[in-house]
Amino acid sequence: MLNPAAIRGDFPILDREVNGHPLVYLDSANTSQKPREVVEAMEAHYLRHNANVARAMHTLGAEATEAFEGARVKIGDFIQARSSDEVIFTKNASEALNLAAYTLGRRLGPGDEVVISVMEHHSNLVPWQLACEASGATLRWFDITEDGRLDLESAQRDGLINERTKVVSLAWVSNVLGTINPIRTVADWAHSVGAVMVVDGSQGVPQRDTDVNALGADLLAFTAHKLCGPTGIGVLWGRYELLAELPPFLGGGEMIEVVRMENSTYAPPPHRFEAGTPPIAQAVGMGAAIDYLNRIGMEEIAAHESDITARILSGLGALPGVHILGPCEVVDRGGAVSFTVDGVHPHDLMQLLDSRGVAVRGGHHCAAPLHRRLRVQSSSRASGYLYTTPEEVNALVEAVAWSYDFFNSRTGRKS
Amino acid sequence: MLNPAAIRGDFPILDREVNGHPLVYLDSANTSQKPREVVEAMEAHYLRHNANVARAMHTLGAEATEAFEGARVKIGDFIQARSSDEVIFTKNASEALNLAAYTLGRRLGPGDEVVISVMEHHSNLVPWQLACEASGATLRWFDITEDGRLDLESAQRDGLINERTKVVSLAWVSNVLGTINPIRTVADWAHSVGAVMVVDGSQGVPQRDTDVNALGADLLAFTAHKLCGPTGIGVLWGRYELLAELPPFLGGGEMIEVVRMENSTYAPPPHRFEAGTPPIAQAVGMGAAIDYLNRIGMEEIAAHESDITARILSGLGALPGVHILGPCEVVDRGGAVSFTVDGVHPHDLMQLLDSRGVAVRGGHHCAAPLHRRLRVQSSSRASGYLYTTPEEVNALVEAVAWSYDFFNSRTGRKS
Amino acid sequence: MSVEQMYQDIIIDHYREKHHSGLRTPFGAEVHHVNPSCGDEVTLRVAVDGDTISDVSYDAEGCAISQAATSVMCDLVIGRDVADSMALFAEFREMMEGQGEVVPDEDRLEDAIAFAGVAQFPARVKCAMLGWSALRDALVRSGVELPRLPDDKE
Amino acid sequence: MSVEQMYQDIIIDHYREKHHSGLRTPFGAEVHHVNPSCGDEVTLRVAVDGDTISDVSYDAEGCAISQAATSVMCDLVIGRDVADSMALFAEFREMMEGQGEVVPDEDRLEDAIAFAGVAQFPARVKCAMLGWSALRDALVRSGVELPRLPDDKE
Ligand SMILES: Cc1ncc(COP(=O)(O)O)c(C=O)c1O
Ligand SMILES: Cc1ncc(COP(=O)(O)O)c(C=O)c1O
Repeated sequence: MLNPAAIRGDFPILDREVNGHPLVYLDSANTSQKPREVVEAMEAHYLRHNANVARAMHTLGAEATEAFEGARVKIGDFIQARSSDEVIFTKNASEALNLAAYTLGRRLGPGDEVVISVMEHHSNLVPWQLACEASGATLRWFDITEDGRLDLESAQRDGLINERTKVVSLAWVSNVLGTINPIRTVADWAHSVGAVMVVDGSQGVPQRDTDVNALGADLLAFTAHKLCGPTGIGVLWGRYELLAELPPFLGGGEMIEVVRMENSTYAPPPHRFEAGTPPIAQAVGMGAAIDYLNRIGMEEIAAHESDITARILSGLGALPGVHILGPCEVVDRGGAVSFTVDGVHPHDLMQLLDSRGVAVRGGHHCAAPLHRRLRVQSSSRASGYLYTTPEEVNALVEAVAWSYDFFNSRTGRKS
Repeated sequence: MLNPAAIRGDFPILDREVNGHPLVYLDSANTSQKPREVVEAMEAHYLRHNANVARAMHTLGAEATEAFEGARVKIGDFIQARSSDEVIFTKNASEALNLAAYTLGRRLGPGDEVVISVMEHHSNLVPWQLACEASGATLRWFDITEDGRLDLESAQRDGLINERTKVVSLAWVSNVLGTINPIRTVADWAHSVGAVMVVDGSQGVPQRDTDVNALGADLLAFTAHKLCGPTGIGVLWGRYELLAELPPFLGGGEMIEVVRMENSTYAPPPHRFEAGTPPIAQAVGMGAAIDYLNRIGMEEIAAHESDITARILSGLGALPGVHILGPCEVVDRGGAVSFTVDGVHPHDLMQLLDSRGVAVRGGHHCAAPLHRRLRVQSSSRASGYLYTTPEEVNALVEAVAWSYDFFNSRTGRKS
Repeated sequence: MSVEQMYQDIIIDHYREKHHSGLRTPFGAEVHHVNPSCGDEVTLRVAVDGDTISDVSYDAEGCAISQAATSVMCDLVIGRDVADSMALFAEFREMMEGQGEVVPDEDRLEDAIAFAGVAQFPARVKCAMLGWSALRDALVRSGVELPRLPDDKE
Repeated sequence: MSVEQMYQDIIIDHYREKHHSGLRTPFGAEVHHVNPSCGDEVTLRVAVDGDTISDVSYDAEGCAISQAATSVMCDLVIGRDVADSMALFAEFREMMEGQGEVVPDEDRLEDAIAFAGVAQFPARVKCAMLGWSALRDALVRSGVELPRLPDDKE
């Protein structure tokens, strides 16, 4: 069992007070906090080893290149990639998904179909809208069931994935409902019609042991800042044979082979997709974050997530006026718990909780169509990580109860 | 006058020894070193104020948002933008130029022309090749004169910029030749035919006082890691009215207004162009770098660059077998000094200099067509910054002379 | 500033019974504004009669701050002339962007002074401005010539 | 390891007079390889006769390491059978990727052992491999069945 009390010592920010209360940070699905060693790894890089990579071959350049490419190897190992050449650095998960959509989009035309789901984050939705718009392909999507799971049955009935389908792109774990999608099942279906399976692993990779081969993905996007790493860096992993077929996306810098004014040829993956100076120090930081997670153990982290999620679900579920979106049991369920509170808009709830030191997110969490589908305009979301304690869950539950009273038992000046 | 000896105390890496010699870092046009306060600003951000921006409205989220948007204001002021809404954060200058090329590319069609120059960095060349390829437009380019300046005369004679020209994109300062291009003149010409003027400010902004309005640019790209800031962040500045007309590029996250499964509408600039979690800590670092530069003064920095460049030019120019590419006098000239040494390939020269602690870059510096135009396969490049001292220039000159001898007076085993 | 002080009774009251809510005819222009970060939205109509705002009606969904601010705004501007309404807009915005340092004029802003506390929560300023921004946009679209206000960006 | 030790006389000699340089006919396949980071490039032709590499010719531009390594390689493989040449490729690569820890077999690698020092400069390993990689690629393109080597990526 993981010991969050010990882990918390690695995260100085968790000692902060907010509005006179100890900080209770339950917005980790939005971005995670960073352990000191991750920040120090970047500091040491900048102050002792900083240089540009690949192009700079002096001693500092060699050190920086080794650190940068070493991080690529760590990341490849972390997700059990066959080779680190399958790991492309991007600026975040969104760029990774756009890279997928722009390059796969070049193969699309009228009559082709792209399949996503109604529970996607905008970053796995808007890029496909843009790709379909540009190519004339059609965007289709999985619906969800009443308990917030992917509706495989209606999809099957409607022939959602069929011989016109060229790409299927799904979140591994929903950032709103917490639902863990049956990627393998959908990937097998996609592959049976020759479609490429793209997976948005933004919420899955930070919390679960990841094996890209077992998952069934052809491309997998994720982001460092949600897994104890820095902002400014994400990853698109891809099967090498697929990456080797894809055209370039961003041009410039070292993504080339031969450049003439008239035309250019391009480097093999991953460099083909990395234009300009890459996020060097951020790769170092992401590597340090992965070392940190590995030391604690992804199995332990996943078990802790389940424990914390169960506590949030039962604590909030017992309160009057609280409605949980998505699965209410920790079965095929990740750690994001979104909910509404009668009479208290999420925006106001966020503010009230913040006044007691509790940080949650309020809004549509970049999943507006899902909220529309659930017939709520917006929701509040609590999400923990390896440093979250049961006591923090209690503080959340108490603060939500207090907020409900604050709005619903106020009499106002005129009454 | 700027005092590099005092400034060096802010850069711990400059105390390093390399191969038993004090580090002489003359690869600043590739990436600059970072003062301690820039690194510490990011450290403080990660360990005390870290949260996602915009979407997170709790206390940490408000702090992070203020820091992030505050950096945008600093950057806008630094280049004398009318409003910080004209400042778009990207991952580097290359993404900024791709953003320009992809969005302006949507307006291009067969018969239209895009004009660049033969001295462009690949990052201001390949994106336009891709945009022309996708749209059917034609890519044309300025040639250079024998002394390495933009050949305005032949361009005029050939009607290079004409009523078919839709975009002109030029480096402000060449990263190989050091040439400072007459942006204002070319911008006026471009504007007279209704073309958009894009400027690659990667080498100019770090070394010179920048006023986007005086420059005549419509879009200006630059990158933090060359101006004492972190990797992982760059900027595209644009005239607001132009940005407001441009379609989105990367989709997802907070770049939206209303998202439906069927279609979406987009936020106004700059957020329209910032998909996903932005480089938050990096913006904080870039803001700190700009504070640092402002404290020293851009006028002082530019004067110091001229001084160091003059010393490099005269020191190297006096050596046998050394040939300087580009202007040999510090007139309309930035700080990159590229050169070849008879009998010593730049790759080997780099290695030999490194053995004496001197870091320069060898290769085509991401400007392969320019090297082909100059009829050299590659070159070596020395480039200083505000921390560079005259003594370092001496060390460079001595090391180059030694390297020339090393290769040219070796007898070999058989002779 | 505590959150209890921010959520003044006036705000809660307006949130509960939003004055002038519901879309009405006739109107000169209709706009739809959203706060993309939280999804708050408002559809707002304005009717202008000569120099006077004769009606503002709206359909809105969002937090207590945005809803109450829109309700208070309607109380203030319906029946007021356009120029003075825009002067009020400027005064309200000045208060909201003043981070709590601007002393509002209660005679002018009436119930709207209840939002002074919100100014100390920068993330919520957008909420308070949502209805006002929509109103201004609707006036522009209905063809009214608007005065240039202090602090306008362009 | 000093830079003087790295630039062994053998390397300088081969750099000055590149053996087997210049493109020749007949050939079975021609390839063009570059090292994108420094622009070193080689156009290389291979002729295979039965199981034997009957000729390798090339036109190359680049640093002393890449030029000398290609020159030494030609000395080694011309007239050698394909399988053994690829075994040499593997031995050379093992030495180059060994960061100075692999003791090379001089009887097998001959002049190529002069590159052992280069293995301590990771940035230069690509230079030393440029000609060898081109050779291997050219053999593949000329339709020869190549053995799978230890450490091959896929
Ligand atoms: C002139 C020029 N343009 C563009 C770039 C690309 O900048 P970045 O690597 O930050 O994308 C550079 C530097 O590498 C440069 O010198
Ligand atoms: C499911 C999902 N996809 C994509 C993203 C986008 O990640 P990023 O903001 O790093 O681009 C997020 C997080 O914001 C997410 O939760």
